[in-house]
Amino acid sequence: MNLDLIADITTAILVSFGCFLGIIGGLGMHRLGDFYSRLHAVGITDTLCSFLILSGLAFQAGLTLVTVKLILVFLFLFFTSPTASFSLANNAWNWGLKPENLPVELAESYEGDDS
Amino acid sequence: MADNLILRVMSKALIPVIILFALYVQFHGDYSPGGGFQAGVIFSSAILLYVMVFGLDAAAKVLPDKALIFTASFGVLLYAGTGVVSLFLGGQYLNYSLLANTAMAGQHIGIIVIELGVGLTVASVMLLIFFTFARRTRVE
Amino acid sequence: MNILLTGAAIAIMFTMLLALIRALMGPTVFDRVLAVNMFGTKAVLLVAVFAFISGRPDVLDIALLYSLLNFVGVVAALRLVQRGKEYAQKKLEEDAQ
Amino acid sequence: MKLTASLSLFLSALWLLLSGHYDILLISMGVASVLFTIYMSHRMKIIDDEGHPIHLKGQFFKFWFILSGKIFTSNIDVALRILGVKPIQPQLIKLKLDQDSDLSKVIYANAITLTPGSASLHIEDGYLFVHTISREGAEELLNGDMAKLIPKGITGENQ
Repeated sequence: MNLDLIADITTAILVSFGCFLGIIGGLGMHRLGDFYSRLHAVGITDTLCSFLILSGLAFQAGLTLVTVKLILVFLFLFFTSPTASFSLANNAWNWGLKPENLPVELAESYEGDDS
Repeated sequence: MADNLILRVMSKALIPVIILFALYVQFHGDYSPGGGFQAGVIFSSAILLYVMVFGLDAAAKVLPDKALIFTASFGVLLYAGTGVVSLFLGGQYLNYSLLANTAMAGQHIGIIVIELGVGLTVASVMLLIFFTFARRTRVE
Repeated sequence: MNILLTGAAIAIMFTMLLALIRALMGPTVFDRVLAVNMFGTKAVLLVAVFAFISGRPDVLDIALLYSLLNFVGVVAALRLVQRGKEYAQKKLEEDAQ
Repeated sequence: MKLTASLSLFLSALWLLLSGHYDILLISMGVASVLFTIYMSHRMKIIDDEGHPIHLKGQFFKFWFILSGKIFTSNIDVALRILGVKPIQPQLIKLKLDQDSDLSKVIYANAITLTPGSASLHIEDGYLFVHTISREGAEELLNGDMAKLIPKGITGENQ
């Protein structure tokens, strides 16, 4: 009984914090200026947000095969999402999309390096 | 895209996992969501990833068209054959209960064989359609 | 506990809505694919939460599957974009000749 | 051969964890599935030490431990920047890739992408282009904090 209560409270804290981070990530999709900055907002929802929600659910499941499946979901997300992000960014780069809002001195030095 | 370093290394690790997951879905149709059709589609998505990373020619070597046509028709044959076998055993078409000594065991064997047939056909027909379209739109 | 999980599902759906708006607005095609990628990740989490709300852990298989297919989908979409660019360039060269 | 054995062990463990039904029929189907997967992977020629880095062993756990700490702090950092508590200053930097193997380069680039606030964009001539959201993050990467963590791969066997 007591143990159940502790597990419930842990789940509540983890899941609500995870959802909060998820909404921040969603807001970031709109607040950040250009495509390359938005990659970081997706980074939030892919890592800590999903970790918090899935581990919160794992506290509900206890030590069963369900927890193993939750861990597998997390591992798949954890390995595929940086790869997907990288190939997206790399495609955009090869396409010729330039980052915006760079500081002036850095943008100049970058132009110099590129040529 | 084969020169894309990160994609190459990660898909080398992921493709076996996707194939195993497809087979898991195939054989656990009676315990969890899934079955032959879904398994076939997941399997073909693994091959799709292989095509996109390593190219169409490498995939054509792994799964030649002739083998795909063979498995596509073999799956249909497996499905129809199970029905005909139950017909010969004195039941209706696709009446699995007669396939083994008890009705339960017969049902079990019947559904597994049928799902295997569906999975084989779906996977190979999906891939055949994909290969046909991919070859047609290739930029020389 | 179900109330909390329902709240979590609503929060996740709100995030999906934000991603969907970005996918519809996105100035470049890459913004759209990025938003769809985020939508997919959120869908995986939504399915996982739904499995616990409805008390059917079997549904987690779908979450597993979706997390794998999301990756394949993004790679396929990018391949299409790349193809489109190659095709457009070829067309331009042909027109120039 | 060693790699095939380890891959089949890994796949069998995955099957047992996914399945949850341990009767003779399903176990034998599992064996058949693992054998089929190994056969397909052999045909595709994707069993090598890039896809299955068993040589990394011990260094891997230390790496993940430190990386997860970094991911946690940088998540909070980026969340604060999105909420407007800290400023957003996008930076573009070029990092030298002096890792010796392809696998190490991949782990390095993926670790950078996994940490929110920095995303790798492009690999060219031994340089990695990285976009970061803050000046501090860029300086940290330029100091080589992340590069020190990356486990060593095998040289020579794959090109």
